[in-house]
Amino acid sequence: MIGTYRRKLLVASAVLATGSLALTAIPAQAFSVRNEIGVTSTSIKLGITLPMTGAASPGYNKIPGAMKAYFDYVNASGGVNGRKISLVVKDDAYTPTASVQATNELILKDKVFAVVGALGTANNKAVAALVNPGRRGIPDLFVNTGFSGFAVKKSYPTTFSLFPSYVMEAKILSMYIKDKFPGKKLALLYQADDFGRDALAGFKTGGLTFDTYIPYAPLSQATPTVPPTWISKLQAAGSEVVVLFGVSSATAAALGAAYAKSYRPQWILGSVGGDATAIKLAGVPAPLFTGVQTASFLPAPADATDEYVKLFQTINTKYNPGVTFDNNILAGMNTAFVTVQAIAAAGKNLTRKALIAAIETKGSTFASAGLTPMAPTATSHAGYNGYWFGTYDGTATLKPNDGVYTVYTTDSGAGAVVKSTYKRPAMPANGLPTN
Amino acid sequence: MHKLLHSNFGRFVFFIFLGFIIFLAGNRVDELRVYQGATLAMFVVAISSIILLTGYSGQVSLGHGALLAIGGYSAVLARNYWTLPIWVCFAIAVLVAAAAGAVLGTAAARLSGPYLAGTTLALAVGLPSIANQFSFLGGEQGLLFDVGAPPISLGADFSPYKWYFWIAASAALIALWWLQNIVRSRYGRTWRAVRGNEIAAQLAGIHSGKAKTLAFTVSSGVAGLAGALLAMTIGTVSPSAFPLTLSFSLLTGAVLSGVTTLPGVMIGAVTLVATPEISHAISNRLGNSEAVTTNLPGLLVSALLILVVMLVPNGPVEQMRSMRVRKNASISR
Amino acid sequence: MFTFIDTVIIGLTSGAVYSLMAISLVLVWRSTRVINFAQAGQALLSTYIGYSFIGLFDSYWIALFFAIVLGAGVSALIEILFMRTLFKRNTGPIAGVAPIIATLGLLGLIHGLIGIFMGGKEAIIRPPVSNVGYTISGHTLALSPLKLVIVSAVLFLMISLSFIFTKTNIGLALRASAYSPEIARLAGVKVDAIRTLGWALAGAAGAAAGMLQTPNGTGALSPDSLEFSLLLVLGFIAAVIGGLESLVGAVIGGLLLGLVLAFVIMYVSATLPFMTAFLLLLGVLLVRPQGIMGRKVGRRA
Amino acid sequence: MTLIVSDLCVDHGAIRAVDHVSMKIEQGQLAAVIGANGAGKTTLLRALSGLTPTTSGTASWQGHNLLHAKPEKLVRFGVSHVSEGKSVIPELSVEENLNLGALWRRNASEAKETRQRIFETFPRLEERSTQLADTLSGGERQMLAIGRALMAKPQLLLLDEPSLGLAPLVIAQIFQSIRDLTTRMGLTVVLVEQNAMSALEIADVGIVLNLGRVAATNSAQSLIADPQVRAAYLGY
Repeated sequence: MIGTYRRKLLVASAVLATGSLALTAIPAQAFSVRNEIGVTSTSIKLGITLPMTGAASPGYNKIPGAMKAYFDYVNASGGVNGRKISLVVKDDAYTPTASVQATNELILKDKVFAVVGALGTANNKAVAALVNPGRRGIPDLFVNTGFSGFAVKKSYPTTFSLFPSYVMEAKILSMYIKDKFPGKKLALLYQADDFGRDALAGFKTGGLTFDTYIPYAPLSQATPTVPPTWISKLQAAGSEVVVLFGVSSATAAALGAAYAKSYRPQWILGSVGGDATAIKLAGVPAPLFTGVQTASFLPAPADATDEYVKLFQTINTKYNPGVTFDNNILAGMNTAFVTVQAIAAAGKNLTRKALIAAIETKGSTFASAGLTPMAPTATSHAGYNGYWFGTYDGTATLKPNDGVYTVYTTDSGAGAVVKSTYKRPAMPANGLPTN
Repeated sequence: MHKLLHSNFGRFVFFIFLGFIIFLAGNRVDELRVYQGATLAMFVVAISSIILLTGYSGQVSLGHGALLAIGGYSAVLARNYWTLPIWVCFAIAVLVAAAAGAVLGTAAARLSGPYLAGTTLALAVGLPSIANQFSFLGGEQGLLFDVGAPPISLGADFSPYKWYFWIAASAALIALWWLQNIVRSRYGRTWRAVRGNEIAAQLAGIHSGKAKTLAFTVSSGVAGLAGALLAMTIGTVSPSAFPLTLSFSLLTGAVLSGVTTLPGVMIGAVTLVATPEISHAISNRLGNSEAVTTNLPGLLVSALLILVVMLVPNGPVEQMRSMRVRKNASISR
Repeated sequence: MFTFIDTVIIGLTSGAVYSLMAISLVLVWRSTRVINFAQAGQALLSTYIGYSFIGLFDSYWIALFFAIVLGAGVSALIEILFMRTLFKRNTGPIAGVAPIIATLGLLGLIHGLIGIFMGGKEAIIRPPVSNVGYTISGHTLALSPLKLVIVSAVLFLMISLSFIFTKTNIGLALRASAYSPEIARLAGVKVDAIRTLGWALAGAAGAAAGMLQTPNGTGALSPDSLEFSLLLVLGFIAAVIGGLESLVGAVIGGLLLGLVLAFVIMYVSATLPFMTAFLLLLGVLLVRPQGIMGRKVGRRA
Repeated sequence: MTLIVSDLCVDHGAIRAVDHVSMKIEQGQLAAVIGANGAGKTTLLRALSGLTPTTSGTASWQGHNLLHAKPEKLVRFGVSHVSEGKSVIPELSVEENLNLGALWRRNASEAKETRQRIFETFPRLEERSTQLADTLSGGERQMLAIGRALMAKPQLLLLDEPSLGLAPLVIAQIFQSIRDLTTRMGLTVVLVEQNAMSALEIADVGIVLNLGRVAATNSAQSLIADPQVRAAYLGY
């Protein structure tokens, strides 16, 4: 009796399996997809994957809202060539597994035209390896990571970087520190993974050695034991300048622990961990920021004299109500801006191929809020290539040193660090890119 | 037919038949479903390994994700360093994970319920961080895993997803067939005896420590296979591919399937694959608030887990079966 | 020298937080023979409750009181609604693992609900007393008034709970219900109510842990506050090191874990905390499976 | 003040363990329930103290319905149950095991007095009062279990196989104590025993169970004299 029953169960399982696979009775598709997927005469569908939940999400989870706000602004003015842009957001909680699944859904289920602003080095690598937007010819625009490899067209044919690489950042920091803090005792506190190691390589190229190196495991800053030990070590070593290459929650933990031990070195934060909103959200009171320095490639979010910042602030108030304007909003809107610029440059007959070609040929002349030029070419998909340095005041507002943006540029190789002479092109009328 | 299933040959024929149906189905659906099918097959293998451990030998593991990680990394390292054929890599994943399971199982056999649960929990948290200690493990970014293109003989239009699906489904069928055989063997009976009453089993001459260690070893080997399949379906291995939540969802899948019944394994696997879609549909109706969209899948799975444990603790399959047995018994009286 | 003193202080003060979590796990274990993995979620929920009371009364201490009382209430409710049913349906092969699995489900449920209702909202708990360390001959120690409060809270809890458990009738009823519910019942103990009380005490201890640790860290509270899941794992390891049975053991286990972690991180490598904790756990289990304070007693099933 | 059981049935799944059992035990009597292994003796006793749900029938003590009350409630009605196999908690000390039985009694000095009287009956328990129950011998554990039940000041004592696993000499000693206690404290006792002879020797009445049914009920003396009972249960 039970045996019959078991057989029925097995059959039921098989039916269930078959059924679940055949939920959509669409016949098998040919692998080559037609280029106009995700585009109609009136619409363009884009997708993004990033951490909306989990330990890495604070700050970053404001990016899609900012991008949508800018797209809404463009749509309200008629869209790009009559097409309105929509953005599908997928949470990956910063795990590559989820990124792959989410990207698959974006491409196969939501059928997006392109992926824009996907976040995370490991995440983008996994997506590139498996979903392989490159082979499918799907544009993977302006990834949200500083891994230098994504700029290499041979490895990632449809992926475009936007941010300067971590190597560039470390090289520029090396120059800056040697110049401004000669003879001081230096320490480097860094996340012991590829992110931190990329930076180590950059500091080596930049010729800067630290007196003290403190690596730590990613996310371990949340254990009560870890952050105080950093500070004890730094104090014991008598470090006067501490460079921190980690995420914002690590910056928060370090600043908090230093405060508790009355330790006040010159802090210099890497651009990733220098996001004041995220750090404040992590519990560090604004006055602790006084004198902390960081590097950035976009204008300071509080700089209302900047035409882009001013426009983005207005858009944020109107289309993203209730959300404080900060680094992440600025970065998100800028990514959306560059995307619109690229779509406009691809022309009326919008195809994936045309879009990629447009960025490769016209990318270096794109308008954007960035204070350094973008550097895409037919062989390299690099984005911005430089940084300026700023200091936080007692209200956690970042201001450029000496009141002016002094931008330094370099490359991810052995190239020198030079003071940039780049003049940012004027913002297109009403912040609506055309050509 | 059911007599057929009780013989080894019969089960073999049945699984071949099942495989045939599945492969036919694989040709009929689009790429997304095929990809989900591969994930489904991975879950089937992973959940089976937990059912074997918890349902058949009474041990709880909250850290099976760590064993999946061992399998995944083994397969990837074998592939990347020695460029071995893919099936050899999978075999290596099974063997390495089983070896790790044997070591762990020896320790586990000395531990009772809560200690074992906690130790495996700590393992799931602790083990992936090893990857950050050794550069050959690829750190936080992990290592790429390329199982290679499908054979030319399958045609130019044969997509990699379908290839993954074929591999995963075959692996799942082989694993299930083998597990069905093993739980009906002497070992299976020994494990059930130990689970039922450890002292009585010992009195009956069963070395309960050995039996538990063996169960842990076999379960770990199967988990290793699941890890290799997971690495294949996401194309990489990295510490973040094996988070604590993976271990928890596998356990959830096992409970939904009914921890004591291998045939129910499909229920758990389908639930795990379908939950994100269902929750997406629900959150669409609720107006797509970001907080709801991102938290709903976890919430649904947890609620389902609690409901099952409260209402049908031995799983839906076992519940139906025992209802049937009771009904038959009352008739016979 | 100062580094050494710092390490000891860091170890003991962070260990005190692990001890708090271990105490709440031990309390549930002692009253119902269940490891409550939902404890981290409950602590997070209680801390959110405390946070909203800070908004209402503008006083950390009043909020702490409410967090503890309501945390105990939530915990008692969970026992009544979920655990009681599970114990009654104590049949079948899953009986041994069902409570553990149910607590995991509860963890996910609480976490998901907090995520939906509190996700993305800024929540910060400022320390009620200074968290700047005391200064001795120009050197600021890692010991601050806040850390002293935490350490005293742990010692107070340990001593008062130990007293309750060993010297009072309630404590006797708690222990008897855990060891043998049937005999306790036959002796006239209202086992259901006593178990609920055990859970309530644990909920209170967990709430205290959450309310004290949050300002001790960065003060930020989010549904993903990693501290809570980490606390669970480290708290559990501390409880097991101590033997799961003993409150004194839980505190010793927590302090030991804190010290070992601090010394390894300070003098060996800051990348090893989780492996260290895991190896310590494994070592204790292999050498002394019953824990430091545990005793071997013939246990019926 | 009588224990009245009528038409009681208990099912274990498809098996009927107790089948229409009726009996009446007067106050102050020691009743021995005897029968072969599996006759339903323990099930009957567990049903009386609310540990096992019943299918049909009634049971009352002093007008209280026994069947739908929780065990912890029954203690408050004066019903104490000592379950099979030395029911003590090994992790607690001897004194704690005893105190457990009187926890629900508000009057601490009265409980202390009861404890003193139990120590007089079982002096071994006083000698070992601070030791863990785990360290006691089988006989001492049985004494402790009975002592714990007495701490509740019961009027009806339900004893399940107190002789299980004990040496003959110890059995004799325990049974003598049970007889003494019954007489001295005016207890009503239901003693379930496999060791039929020893039980009947101290009992006032005897009830023989067979396959869940009452096979015979009579005064203990008559049962011992009954050749049929002798052949079936007393072994000679």
